[in-house]
Amino acid sequence: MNPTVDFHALAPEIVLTATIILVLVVDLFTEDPKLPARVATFGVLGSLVPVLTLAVSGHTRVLFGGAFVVDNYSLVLTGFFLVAAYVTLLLSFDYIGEGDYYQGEYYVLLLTSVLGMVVISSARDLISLFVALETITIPTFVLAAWRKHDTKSNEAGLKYFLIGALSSAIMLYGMSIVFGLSKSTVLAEIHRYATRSTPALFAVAVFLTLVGFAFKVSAVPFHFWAPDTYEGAPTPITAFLSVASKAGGFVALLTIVRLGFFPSGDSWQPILWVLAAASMTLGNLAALRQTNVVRMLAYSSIAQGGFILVPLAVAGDVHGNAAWEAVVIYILIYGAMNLGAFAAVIAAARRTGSADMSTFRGLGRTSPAIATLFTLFLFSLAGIPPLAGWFAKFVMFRAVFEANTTTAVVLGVIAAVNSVIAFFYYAGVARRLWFEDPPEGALVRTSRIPVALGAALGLMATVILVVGVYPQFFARLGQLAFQRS
Amino acid sequence: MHWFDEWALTLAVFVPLAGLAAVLAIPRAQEQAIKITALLTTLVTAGAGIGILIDFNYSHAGRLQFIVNKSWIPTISARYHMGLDGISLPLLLLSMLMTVACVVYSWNHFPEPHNPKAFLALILLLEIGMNGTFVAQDLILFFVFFEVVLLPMFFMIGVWGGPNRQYAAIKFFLFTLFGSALMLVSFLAIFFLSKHQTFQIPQLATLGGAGIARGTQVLVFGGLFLGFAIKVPMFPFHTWLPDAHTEAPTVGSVLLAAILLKLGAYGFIRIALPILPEAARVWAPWIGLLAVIGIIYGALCCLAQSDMKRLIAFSSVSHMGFVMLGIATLTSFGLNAAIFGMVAHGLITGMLFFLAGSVQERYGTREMSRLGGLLNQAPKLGWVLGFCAMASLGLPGLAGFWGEFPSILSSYSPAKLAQGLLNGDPLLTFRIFMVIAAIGTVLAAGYLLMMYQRVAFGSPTAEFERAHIHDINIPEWVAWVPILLLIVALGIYPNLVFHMTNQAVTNVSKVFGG
Amino acid sequence: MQLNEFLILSAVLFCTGIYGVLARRNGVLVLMSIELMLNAVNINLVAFAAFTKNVAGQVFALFIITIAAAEVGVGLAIVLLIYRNVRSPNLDEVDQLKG
Amino acid sequence: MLENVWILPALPAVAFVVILFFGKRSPGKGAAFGITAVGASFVGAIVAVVQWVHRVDHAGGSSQSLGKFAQTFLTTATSGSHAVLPVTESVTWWQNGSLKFSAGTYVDGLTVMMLVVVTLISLLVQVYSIAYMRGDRRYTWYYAALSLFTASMLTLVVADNMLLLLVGWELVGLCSFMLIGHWWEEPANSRAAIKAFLTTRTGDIGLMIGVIILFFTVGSFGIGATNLYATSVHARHDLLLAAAICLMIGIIGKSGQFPLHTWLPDAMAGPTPVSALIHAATMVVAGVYLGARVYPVFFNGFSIGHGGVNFMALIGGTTIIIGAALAFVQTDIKKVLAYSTISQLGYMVMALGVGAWTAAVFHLFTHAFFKALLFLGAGSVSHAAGHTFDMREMGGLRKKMPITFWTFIIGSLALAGIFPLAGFWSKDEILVNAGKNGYSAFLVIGLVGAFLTAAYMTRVVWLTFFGEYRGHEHPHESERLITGPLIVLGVLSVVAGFANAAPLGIEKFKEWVQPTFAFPNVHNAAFDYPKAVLSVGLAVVAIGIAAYYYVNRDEMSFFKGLTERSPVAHAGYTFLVNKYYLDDLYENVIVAFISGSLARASYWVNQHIIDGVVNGIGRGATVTANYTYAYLDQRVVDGAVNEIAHETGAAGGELRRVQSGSVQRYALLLFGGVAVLSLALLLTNTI
Amino acid sequence: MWEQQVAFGFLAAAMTAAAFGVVRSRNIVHAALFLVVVLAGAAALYILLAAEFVAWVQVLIYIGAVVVLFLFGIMLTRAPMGEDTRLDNDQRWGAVVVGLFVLGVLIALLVDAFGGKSIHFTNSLVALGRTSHVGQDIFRVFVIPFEVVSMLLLAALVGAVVLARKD
Repeated sequence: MNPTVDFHALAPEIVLTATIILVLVVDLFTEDPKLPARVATFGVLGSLVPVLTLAVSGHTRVLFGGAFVVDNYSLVLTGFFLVAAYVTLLLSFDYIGEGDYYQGEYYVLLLTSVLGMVVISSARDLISLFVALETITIPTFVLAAWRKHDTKSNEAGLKYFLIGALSSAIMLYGMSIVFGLSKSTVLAEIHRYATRSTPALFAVAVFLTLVGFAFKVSAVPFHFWAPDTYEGAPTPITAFLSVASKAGGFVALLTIVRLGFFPSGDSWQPILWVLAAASMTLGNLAALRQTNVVRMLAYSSIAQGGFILVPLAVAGDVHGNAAWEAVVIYILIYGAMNLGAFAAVIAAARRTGSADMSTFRGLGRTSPAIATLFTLFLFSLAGIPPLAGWFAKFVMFRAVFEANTTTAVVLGVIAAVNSVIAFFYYAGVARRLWFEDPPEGALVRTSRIPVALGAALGLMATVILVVGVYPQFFARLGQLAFQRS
Repeated sequence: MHWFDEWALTLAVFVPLAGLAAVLAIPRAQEQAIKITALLTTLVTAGAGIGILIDFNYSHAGRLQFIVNKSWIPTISARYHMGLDGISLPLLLLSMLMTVACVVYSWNHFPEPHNPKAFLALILLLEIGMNGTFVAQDLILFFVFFEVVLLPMFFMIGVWGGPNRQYAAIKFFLFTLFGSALMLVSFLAIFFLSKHQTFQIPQLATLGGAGIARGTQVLVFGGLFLGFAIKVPMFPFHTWLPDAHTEAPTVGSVLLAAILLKLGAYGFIRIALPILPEAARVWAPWIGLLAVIGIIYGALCCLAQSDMKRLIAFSSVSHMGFVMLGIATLTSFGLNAAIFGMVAHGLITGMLFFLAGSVQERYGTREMSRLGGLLNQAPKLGWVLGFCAMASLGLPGLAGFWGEFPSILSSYSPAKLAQGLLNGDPLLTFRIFMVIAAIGTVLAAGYLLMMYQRVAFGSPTAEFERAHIHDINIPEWVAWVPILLLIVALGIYPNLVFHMTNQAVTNVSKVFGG
Repeated sequence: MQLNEFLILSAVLFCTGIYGVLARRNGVLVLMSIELMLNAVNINLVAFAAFTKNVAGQVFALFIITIAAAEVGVGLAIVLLIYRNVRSPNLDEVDQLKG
Repeated sequence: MLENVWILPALPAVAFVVILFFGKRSPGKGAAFGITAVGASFVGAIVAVVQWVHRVDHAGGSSQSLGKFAQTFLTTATSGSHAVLPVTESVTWWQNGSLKFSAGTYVDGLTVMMLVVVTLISLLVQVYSIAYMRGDRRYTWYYAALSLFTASMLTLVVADNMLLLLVGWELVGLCSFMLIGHWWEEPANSRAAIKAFLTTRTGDIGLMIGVIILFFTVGSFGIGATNLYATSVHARHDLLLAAAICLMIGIIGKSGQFPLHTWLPDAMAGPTPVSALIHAATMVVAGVYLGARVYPVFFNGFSIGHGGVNFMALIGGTTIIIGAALAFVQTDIKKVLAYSTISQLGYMVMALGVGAWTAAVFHLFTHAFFKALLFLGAGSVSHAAGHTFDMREMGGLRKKMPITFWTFIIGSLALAGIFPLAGFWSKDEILVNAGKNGYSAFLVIGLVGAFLTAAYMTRVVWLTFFGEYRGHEHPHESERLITGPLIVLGVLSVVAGFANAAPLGIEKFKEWVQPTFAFPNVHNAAFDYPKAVLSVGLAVVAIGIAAYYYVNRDEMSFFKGLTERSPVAHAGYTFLVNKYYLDDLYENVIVAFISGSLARASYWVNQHIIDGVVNGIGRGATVTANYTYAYLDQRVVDGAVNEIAHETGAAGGELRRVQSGSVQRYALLLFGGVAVLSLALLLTNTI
Repeated sequence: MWEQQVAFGFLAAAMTAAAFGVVRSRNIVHAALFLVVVLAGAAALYILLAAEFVAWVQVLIYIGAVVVLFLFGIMLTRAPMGEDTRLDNDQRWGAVVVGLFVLGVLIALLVDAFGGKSIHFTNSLVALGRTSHVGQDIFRVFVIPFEVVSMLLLAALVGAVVLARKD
């Protein structure tokens, strides 16, 4: 082991940590409410710099006896997390600024969660994964309940917390047994162990471990918290939960499955298969019935999570990296469109004063710009070319075909059916936006879209359009992530 | 003109995109500017079309020209590969022409809720998809363009449509979405089954399904079939069409009938047949069967209509039946007929929808029972309607005939097929089809003349006696004259189209010994 | 000593915790039950550490203890918040969000 | 001219366009253009005739200019050695695979004969119409349509391949449609127009299929090629038979043969000149022309040479009687003429059927003149008698309008086949050949027909011109523009017959018209006095009886009110009056069924079954018989979005109930999931 | 060996009983005290397993901090000090079923996997648990998690304060 630490590799974490502390200090010693936000933003952008330099410098860096690795994979995802965090910040400024919220603390917690994400993308052993996961989660417990005086927000926080705590307890139990069996917490060792024939206990232990991640990605049946929390929490946080923290879960899942449990396929594949199928189907069906846009998006993101799980579930039968790439590409695209959708919802809600669908009627007339963007994101989620969503779906199906086993095909069929069902509720919203006349006395507030929010909308819209037309951008990233360097 | 060979298709497809951006950039208030921009865009695009028409090498109409083949999504080995041959050329030009006509037509009567900006933007978006589909030579590229068309039409129907528009729009979208989902799956299957995994249509065509088990081929073809048949639309997947047409705004119906329906049939000729010939042989009789059922069935439904526009919509089902019958024979005759039929149907039915729109605009209704004496009140409009009706019922000397007759002709001797329906003799099967199709032509005459009699003949009904019905106005003339002239020209000298398509079609039918 | 003795003990504790979480109304009691579960996990880890002679297990346990503390802190804060707004520590009285 | 015969149709076509766009603003309101064009065509036709005659007279000489087509076939031509080859010109029209299809002209005796007839009659009719249609509300349009008709008809005539012929065929149908419906304000007229169009088009199914079969049999649409094939030894008889039958159906539709003749009488709704031109002289004989054009197909297909009975002759014969009988019960003069046209067409078709090619064509030739004459005469009469065609409102006009009277008499006698008028020669030739080629049955039919014809024409003449005037107008002779054409046609009706007067040793018509190239060896019978005398005799007798009946019908108590007294006669009468109930069959049964029940049924199927199934898939397999469109519609409109939720039964609702809001319930479900899944794993991994 | 066995038996019995106390007691304060017993027992087990450092941490953090937190929580939520029958909700039986079910599955699996495996108490085991050794391991391998946890604690602190403070 080398006593000297490669600080370049750790630079993103370090910058973030520094930022957190700085924000805290700034918040303590200044009155200017905008300052902490600015600092946080610069911090996030700043920590993108070392990510780039690392990417340029190329070669994989292994630290602390393989417990912490910086390679293309971790860099791609770190980059994603930081951008997602940046957009979340853009969404937050005015939302937090206008309500009577604690500002500095808000950003401290948000950044801490981001720190967890940055760590999780390089974590390579159970302990780091666990710690990172908790670091992502615990601050968001608080953030979900951030609207202190709104009982819904409290409830959101409570539910999120309880289910979260439970599932991490279960996950820990699973991890402990995995440790006991494989005699190590390092994924590489577990991988080695998994190649041998394993007792039934291992399968169950793996499953219990996966539960923790299933909770984070709100896969059925560990999704119950999601709709309630999404609805109750402050919308920017909802966006953050449904994109960044969810992605965190997927990354951990990807890492642990790919580098740890992979060899013993029948311990994890069936589980993921069931989770994927259940999430897609139930998520879509439940979404059909929703009257609140945010809640609808919550269920939709459960379903989308199901789609992301599909390639993972069939990964065992795919030669090469197609499945892994599919997951990463889907995550990237999903992030863009979902953040966009929530941004649009926030913007729309500023106009209508509510996220209830009935108030969105005829938005196409009253504020066409927002309606147009919202529609774009919705149809991208539905997977209609030339919006980025189609490519995500495409790589997913591609992975299924690559695997080309009966189970895989069945899952593919389920996915296909679901992608058609999903259209119903996405189009349902579009219908309200465009085909229906605005309710009399519409236009509650005709406040302009604030700059930050506008920036977020524009950014995400550009991404889904550009990627939709030229998917190679993300496709290449996905490819890079799994290239030995 | 070297640069033109390089850029022609890119221009043809993406000039509308530029126009779209421009239109979106102009503030909503300046309608005139918006209209002019849109018109110019479509004209420039059409200009590119003319350029292609001139530059096209007719002595090699069979091979792809103006090829552009650049890297697009290497990771899934999809390429930005476009090119056009005799099959694509007429359809591409058709779509350009109709788009211009639509922009002109809607010049100063936009359906409610007005909003020209959005409306024209959607038209331009449509044009991108339509032009792109006809020149795409990569399955994924094809898929993308094929899908691009959906959204604008969805909104055109849903926003500017009639009373029942929501139902129609959603129905339209669901059907086509379902179809294209299957289509995409089949594309993937083709990709993974094909020897050297590729999405390039020409390569796949040269492979001709080599090394794919017959059974698998049949399955995959089934996927493609559904995808395309829904778009065509073939009986019994046609039910979205009448609703979509009835509810859509005039221009929407025109583009829907003139171009969108062609995408499906084009898909058969460009993709399904060449890539999976074995399966095509197996499916041919069934396609033929559905086609002739569609012919008769559509005609009968027409006879039952009281709504002029709905009648025309059903007539599309019947006419596309002839197109599909031609395709089903897998012979050069049939395919030539099919393409000519598409062009003719595009022009004629497009015109009919224009007219239906104008009639509704003037009378405020399309109920034929309430109409009558159009020839008295607006003679020119009446005569043009009569002309189009005649063209549509396949009167020789007008374009319609050259879609119908050769396709009936071709079904007298289809390509060599394994077996017909019910293990019968394929020859017999198709000759029965021929007779049925021929009967269809009479029914066509029946419903069109019925429509014409109710709308144009006689004297105006009481409620409209006093009404002042103004005759055809300038924008309408400008939009229609080229189409009308083409209908005559193609009817008198059909070689205009055949000498484009013939070689290309022969390449396709070679495989089937047709 | 048998490894299983420890493991089964922890299993018992774990399941008792589960019961508590599911059956108790009072938020604080639910939190306690969660602590039971975490302790079970720790017992597992330490036992395995002894079994496998790998100190990682103990380290893991330490981390769990720490994070559990943080969790309890946040959890209690939330329960308190609820109590302040709903005037009840009982979880089954918060169900505005549903469907 | 023979090479550039395409000019003939081109001229009127141009006239059509010109009239359409400039007619209203031009002197003569477009009539000028029309007449000039068709006049020019007529001149051209005459030139063509001269050239053709010259060509025939100097046949065999290799100096003559041959069309490309002729050269190619000269070698293969069966009777090519001493054949007078048709003159053909063609250009590429369309192509398929390696085949190139040409559009071109095919000129031989038959063609030039038709050219003359068509252009001449058209010319006369257009002149006539100046006066007759004066002040009509669509005068200009009328002339445009006439020009278009002439153009189409000429195209049909000169076509060198079946496809082009088909084009002309349909176009004349279109013109007929437009002109029948000329006064479309009257629903009756537009109905008649549509009836005509649909009926002929029904026949065209046959034509179309026939053409297709011929194409695949011969390998070309070319008329010359077709004839060559049909005359060659290795022609496939079965295919030719099929083709012949199909084409025959086309002829039945176009030439008003039984049972598709019913449209022709209704077609009289059009202006009288139109009836003269289209529904007597030219268009309706298109069928006969087709028969004559590709005669080898029929000759070989129906093996006409072998005598006996065949489809063609049978149809023709039946039509003769059917038509003639109906002519008796008509009160409308035009209707009488229409039915007589039908039966005369029957003669022609029958003639073709019995192998009397020349006779058939000759009858076509003569009939064109006197039938046109009769129609124009009728027009002139109604013009005088206040635009009525009801003979009950006429009578005693012979003094009022002498010219019309005399020309009409000539026409009638010609039609009745009285020596030495045109009708006599042609009809007689038909009968003779029928008898000689072993079709004695048809000979009899022909004679009966002759008898009836004479009789009903007498009736017409009597009711119109003799007795007292029963109308309320002040009839007067029509003006020159009307009588002029009458006189011309009158003269022609007298002389035309002598073009082929065998006993006088004149067989020019046969010599010039009957093809020698690719033509079956039909042998024309020599003139046969007994038969001639017999037929004329019959005619005279008929006239006599009829005249006698009408002159002193008061004394003839027997006939008086016969129909009232004898049920048999009454039945027969009503049967005739109702035109054998054919129309009722077509309109009230067939059409009503298709456009009524069947159409509605299939539309119902569309809305309920198919749409139902489709939406049903959307709504799960819950499509039941009692489920109605409206209900579905309602549901879907409610929001297709909710459809799926509905469809999966309570699923959506269930999910909502599961999401109860109680966090510990969630936890319970969560652990339930864990427990179940881990048990599943336990089992799968231990077993 | 037997004395360890005895000690374990005693501790196990006590802990199980106390655990049941925690989830069944009708008095919240008692429940908290039962929890203390369980935690202490766990600490004792750690000693038994020669993980002294973990044991001390357990005592300090859990008994020292967490339980105190709980007691504060009980006070602040004005929980009834005395007997209270309504501490359980209506899904107790569901809970019992699930709990027993999971227990059954786990025990079956554990027996299947570790049946007959035993822990050998050797000097190496004692060395393993030494604070120094543990510390070394933490700072060689788990530096990142360690640092991150510190940030996490900070954040949790901040968050808890924000939520809990009156305003």
